[in-house]
Amino acid sequence: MAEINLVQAINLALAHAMTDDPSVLVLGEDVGLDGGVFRATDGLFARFGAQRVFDTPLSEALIAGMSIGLAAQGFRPVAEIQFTGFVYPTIDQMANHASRLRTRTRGRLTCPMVLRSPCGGGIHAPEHHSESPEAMFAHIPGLRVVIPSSPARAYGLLLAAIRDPDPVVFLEPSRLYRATHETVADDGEALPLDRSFVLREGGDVTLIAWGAMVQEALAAAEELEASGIDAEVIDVATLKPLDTATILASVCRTGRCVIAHEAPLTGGFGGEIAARIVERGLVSLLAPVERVAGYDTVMPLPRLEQYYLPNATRIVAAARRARAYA
Amino acid sequence: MAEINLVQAINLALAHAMTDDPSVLVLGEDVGLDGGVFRATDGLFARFGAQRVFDTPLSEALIAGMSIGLAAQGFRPVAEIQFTGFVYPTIDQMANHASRLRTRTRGRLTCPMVLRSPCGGGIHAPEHHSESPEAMFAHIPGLRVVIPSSPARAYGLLLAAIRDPDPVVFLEPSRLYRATHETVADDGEALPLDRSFVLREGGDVTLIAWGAMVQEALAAAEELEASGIDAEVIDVATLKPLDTATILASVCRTGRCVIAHEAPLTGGFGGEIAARIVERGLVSLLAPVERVAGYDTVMPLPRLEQYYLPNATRIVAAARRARAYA
Amino acid sequence: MRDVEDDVVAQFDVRLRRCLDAAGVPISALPGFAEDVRELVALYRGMVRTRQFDAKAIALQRTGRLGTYASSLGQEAVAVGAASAMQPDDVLLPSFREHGAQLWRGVSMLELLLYWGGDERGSRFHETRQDFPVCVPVGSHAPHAAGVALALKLRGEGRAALCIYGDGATSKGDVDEALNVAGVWLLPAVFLISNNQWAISVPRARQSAAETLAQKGIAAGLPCIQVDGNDVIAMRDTVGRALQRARAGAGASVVEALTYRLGDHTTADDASRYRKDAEVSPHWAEEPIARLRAYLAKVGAWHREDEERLLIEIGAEVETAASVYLATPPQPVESMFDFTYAALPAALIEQRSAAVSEAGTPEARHG
Amino acid sequence: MRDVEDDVVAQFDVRLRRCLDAAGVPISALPGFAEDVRELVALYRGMVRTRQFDAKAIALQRTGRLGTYASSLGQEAVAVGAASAMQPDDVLLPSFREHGAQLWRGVSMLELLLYWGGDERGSRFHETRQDFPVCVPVGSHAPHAAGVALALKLRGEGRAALCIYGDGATSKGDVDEALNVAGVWLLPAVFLISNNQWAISVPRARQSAAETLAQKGIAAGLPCIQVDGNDVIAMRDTVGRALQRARAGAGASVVEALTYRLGDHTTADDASRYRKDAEVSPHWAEEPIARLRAYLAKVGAWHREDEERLLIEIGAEVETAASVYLATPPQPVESMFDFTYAALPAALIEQRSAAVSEAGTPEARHG
Ligand SMILES: Cc1ncc(C[n+]2csc(CCOP(=O)(O)OP(=O)(O)O)c2C)c(N)n1
Ligand SMILES: Cc1ncc(C[n+]2csc(CCOP(=O)(O)OP(=O)(O)O)c2C)c(N)n1
Ligand SMILES: [Mg+2]
Ligand SMILES: [Mg+2]
Repeated sequence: MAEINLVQAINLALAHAMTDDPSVLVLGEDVGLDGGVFRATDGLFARFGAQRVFDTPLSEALIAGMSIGLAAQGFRPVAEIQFTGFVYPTIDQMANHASRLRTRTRGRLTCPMVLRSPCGGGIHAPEHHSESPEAMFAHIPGLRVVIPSSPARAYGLLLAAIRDPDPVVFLEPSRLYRATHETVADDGEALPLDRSFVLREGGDVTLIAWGAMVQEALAAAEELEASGIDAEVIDVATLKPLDTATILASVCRTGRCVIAHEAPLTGGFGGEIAARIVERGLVSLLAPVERVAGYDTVMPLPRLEQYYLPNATRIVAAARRARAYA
Repeated sequence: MAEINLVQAINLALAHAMTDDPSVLVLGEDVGLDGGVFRATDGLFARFGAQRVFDTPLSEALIAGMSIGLAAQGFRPVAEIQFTGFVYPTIDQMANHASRLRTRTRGRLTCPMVLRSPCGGGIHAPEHHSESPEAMFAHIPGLRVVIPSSPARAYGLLLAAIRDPDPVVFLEPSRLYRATHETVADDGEALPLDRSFVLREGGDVTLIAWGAMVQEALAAAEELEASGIDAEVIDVATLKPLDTATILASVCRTGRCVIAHEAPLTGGFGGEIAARIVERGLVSLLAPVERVAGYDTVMPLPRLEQYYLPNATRIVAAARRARAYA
Repeated sequence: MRDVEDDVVAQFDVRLRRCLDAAGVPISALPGFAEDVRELVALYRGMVRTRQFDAKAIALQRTGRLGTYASSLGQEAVAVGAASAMQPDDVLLPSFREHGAQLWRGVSMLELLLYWGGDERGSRFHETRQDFPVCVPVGSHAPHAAGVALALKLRGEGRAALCIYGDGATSKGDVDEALNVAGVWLLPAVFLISNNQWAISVPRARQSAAETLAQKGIAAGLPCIQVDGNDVIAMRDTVGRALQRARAGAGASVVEALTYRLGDHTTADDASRYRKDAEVSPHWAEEPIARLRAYLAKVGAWHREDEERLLIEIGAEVETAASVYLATPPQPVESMFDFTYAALPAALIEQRSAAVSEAGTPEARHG
Repeated sequence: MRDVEDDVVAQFDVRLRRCLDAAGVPISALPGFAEDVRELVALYRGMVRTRQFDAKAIALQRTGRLGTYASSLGQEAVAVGAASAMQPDDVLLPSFREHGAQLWRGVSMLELLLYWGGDERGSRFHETRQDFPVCVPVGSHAPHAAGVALALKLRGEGRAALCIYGDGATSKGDVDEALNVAGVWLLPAVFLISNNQWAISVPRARQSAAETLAQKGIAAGLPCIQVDGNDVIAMRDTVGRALQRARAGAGASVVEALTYRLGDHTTADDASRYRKDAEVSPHWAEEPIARLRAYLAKVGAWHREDEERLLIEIGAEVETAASVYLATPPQPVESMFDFTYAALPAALIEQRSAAVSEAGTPEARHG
């Protein structure tokens, strides 16, 4: 078994799901012959044909809306939105319809669809290609929101998302598409959609992150270790529903925590996690919950993007602040 | 000076701004002859004519996008989105364009527009008419997000929003449109766009709310007073930028706080406020920050809506929990 | 902009189909199904049922026992004509004003009352299990219709999707996106515009400069046609042919039904603010029920006794539905949670308990 | 669906305008401006400038000194022809591939390089202060064009907005929404479709079943026309008439320019994955620069020396722009904050300080 990167893991999961279940369809812009601009759907058109893989016209609201119609009819559409900046037109369909079809019809019609999109910065992409809109989706009741941070977790979580009977927004950190490699068994094993992953255990401080920030958190943990600070690293992975228990258990042990995300600080999902920690873990808190996040500015164009994106250095600094807190 | 209600105050502010500044335009669905489905623009068409007040075709993305074009050309469009459930198609324009025009062009083009929309439940409205999407907008850098909770504040804040050189999302609790009355002087005085309002002082617990929940918080404060608990009530009013100082000052005094909002708990803006409190006020906290919010379910149809909406009773209970916390 | 010597590269036209004139007199040869008067009586009954239901719904709303309601007064032929052209296993995706189509398809009056009364069970639809619920965000169901149609096509089932929306909805971009994909993928869908000349206060002429709304389909390469929407025979015929074409694999089409909203936009609306009675009155002479009745009477297929019997029968149905509705207890509070996901996540289980115990003391809520 | 006896209620056609054939031979009488060869030489120069700039941008990208770049190879006549038809105070709202139009309008090569190099100052536009920056979210600038056009109309300025987008963009609903309002409000706007036959890997035929993309305008009641987009004379003439019509208060129109994307979609794309060389090659015989050069040579207005002189002149301009670009230091970190709002809110002042002090130690960042 060779090591594969994250985008290959996505591809593997898609192929596995399509093989297993003829109701799984793939649709989006350039997902056919071209195999997707990031190659996530590479080879699927050749393998599964024009009845399973659809190059749509250039219409994001349509891609989401059409997926709802397919899902209500019993298919399991996996739709790709090409870049993060173009998911906004899908919010109307996701908030007003996908997330509600089950409850509106008291379970008569359901919406087992997946909306995949790359997310985040760090690849020197053009304008509108590097945003992190996860908090918007995580605020919509009836949706699930998943962000993998390694090839194996991408594989297992995407399988789970496709098999889930409800709509899932699946955001893939484009920076990690080719940056991380891992051996992934194509065994069709799904991962749970409601568990965070403790990637590293440590008793001094909890680093909580998702997406590309998980790598930064791991790097930060290494750096902290060098100076004798033992960091626990949690990959949230499933923002919605949030696995509060795993987070709380860790923070209650360490008493200190840093939450890292790329999205702008204000209104980011880090606020939700911090709020839950203080709601249920106040007594254990030995220091303020630190958030290391994108600034409350528009994601800059590539030349300044490195100054915008949170990184291991900022996480380390925050962890040290938390440690130093009396 | 007669007392007026909140929707009349909106109307007064619009008329005032249009009189003062010929670049102020009003556009939206049914804002002309009909005067808006809630009558917020009543009489403006008759008074200012077809060159200032525009009934648009039924296209929300267009309303937002066209406002951007007008604003870039030096007009000050005040756009109405008829009901909350229909603001989602505007997010693309607000996030990808309105909020960025200034920074993308290094200040060459700017976007002094206001996007008004009713928000919230409690008026037994049809499906999709009762949502609270403020957290989505408050996460977008470059926007301002304002929610008034009384006629006078609606008047002063809307004037400020119209005069502000940047895009403002202005959400009006439809439940309060006709429920609250106040004497409002039509003096053209704007209120600041970066200050929260302390509506009631108290030393035992801080109740933080916005929109229709402010009335519930005030009612809760009354109820708490009866049992000897002295509650401070803060109307956040401007969610973005958030006046953290006023909130912190209060919570540092009281050591306890309850945040109330109608939007679903998870990913709601209450998380952001709680996070800020714990970031900067941890030492002062005598109890966990309580959030009283909508449940993480789809806003139910009217028959169950009263069981969904947070209310004074739930706020009182949360405040008591905070008080009882050792 | 044009010179005569420029080559014409494409040409289009839009035609109008009519069968009966406003007085119920045939204008052209009637379609085959009209030879069987029982078919026509069924259509008549469907329209009367719709109108009676409508009247009751408005009465309930006026007395505080129903929520905001959108009447379809005067537009019954669009909904009934279209629905009657469907096969049972076709899929209907209606806007919020097509009660006549829903009733024809087997949605019960009770279900409709529950929905408009603010109870999710109203969209449960026991009879027509694949039809979509009412779509409130205008036009946003058109993409769903494309998805449904793609599903039907992929399964090769010879079924079609029928999506109905208003003149106002034609301004929504998602509708255009759906038409476009339906065109390029040859989807088995029919997009039916119920052009009642108003979108709340915005008259048709201020909604679009398009000479017809049918021609919205030209942008998607779709065949398109106008039809007299107050002529239920023409409606059934036109939508029927479009559906047949779709089921046969020949692709989608756009039908614009010309009708008129005789009432307010909804019970929350006051149309006198923006349109004059003088504009409305002439349209009463065109309304669909009297028109078909006139025809039926002329061919000797409908008599006063038939009318009386029908009104009594439907009146009883409506009253029964209303009393069952009024006697239906609200759903339990936990129902707010139980359909959010297939299986309730842990955090929601906690919230549900809290909500249920909260609801236990409703008097406290108003304290 | 139709019967012969149905009345035709509306009729439309789409025409195609061409002036020069692929070999540069006039097909019909040339428009007036073409009598002045200096005008044609200016258009020629504009296209060559665009192509040279393009080549340099790609070279810079290939060597890691520019970001992802969208070449306009083969499409120069669309951009240059359209821009040359504008008045200086008209407003351009371009997509991301209309470098030729931007250059013609006075955006500098340095600005373009800065933009594509990832520096916001590239959209500062010192010369053309009301033009919109490049629009990356496909089609989302069409509503802006409607807003700009409304502004121009309200001020009665006799100016017009020109919005350019691709064949793919015609599938976006916001574009349809903008066309519709431009139609019903008689806005002074021209919507120019640069149909280069591909939207990344999706060929024109899979984007829409519409026989022409010009006919998207029919849905909005707009006049619409196709034009040979590799014929800069026809382009300038057609867009010029449409703009003139708009400025004169007669309303908006849709122009579809037929051209071909000779290169990859962007430098990040590999078109060989989805289209064959054999499909591309014939289009080289139609490209706009050789075509106009052939005409100019035929009428004796262009000689080898002219060509050499021009290439040297533009080569120098391009090289100078590139060196200034490469020597331009990045913006200070605080520039990320300073244009977010007119005045920086308190919380952002704190964040700015943090970012600035962070940026002080860039080596640490990669620790
Ligand atoms: C997206 C959206 N915007 C606004 C509304 C509010 N609204 C409800 S109905 C309506 C007018 C619809 O007009 P039309 O499509 O002609 O349908 P009709 O009401 O005439 O049946 C409007 C603006 C809505 N429901 N959805
Ligand atoms: C809304 C949106 N969706 C997707 C993309 C990604 N994307 C960039 S260009 C492009 C194709 C555009 O095709 P077309 O409109 O024909 O313009 P062209 O690139 O051919 O000039 C796509 C899908 C985008 N930029 N914006
Ligand atoms: Mg209508
Ligand atoms: Mg193209």
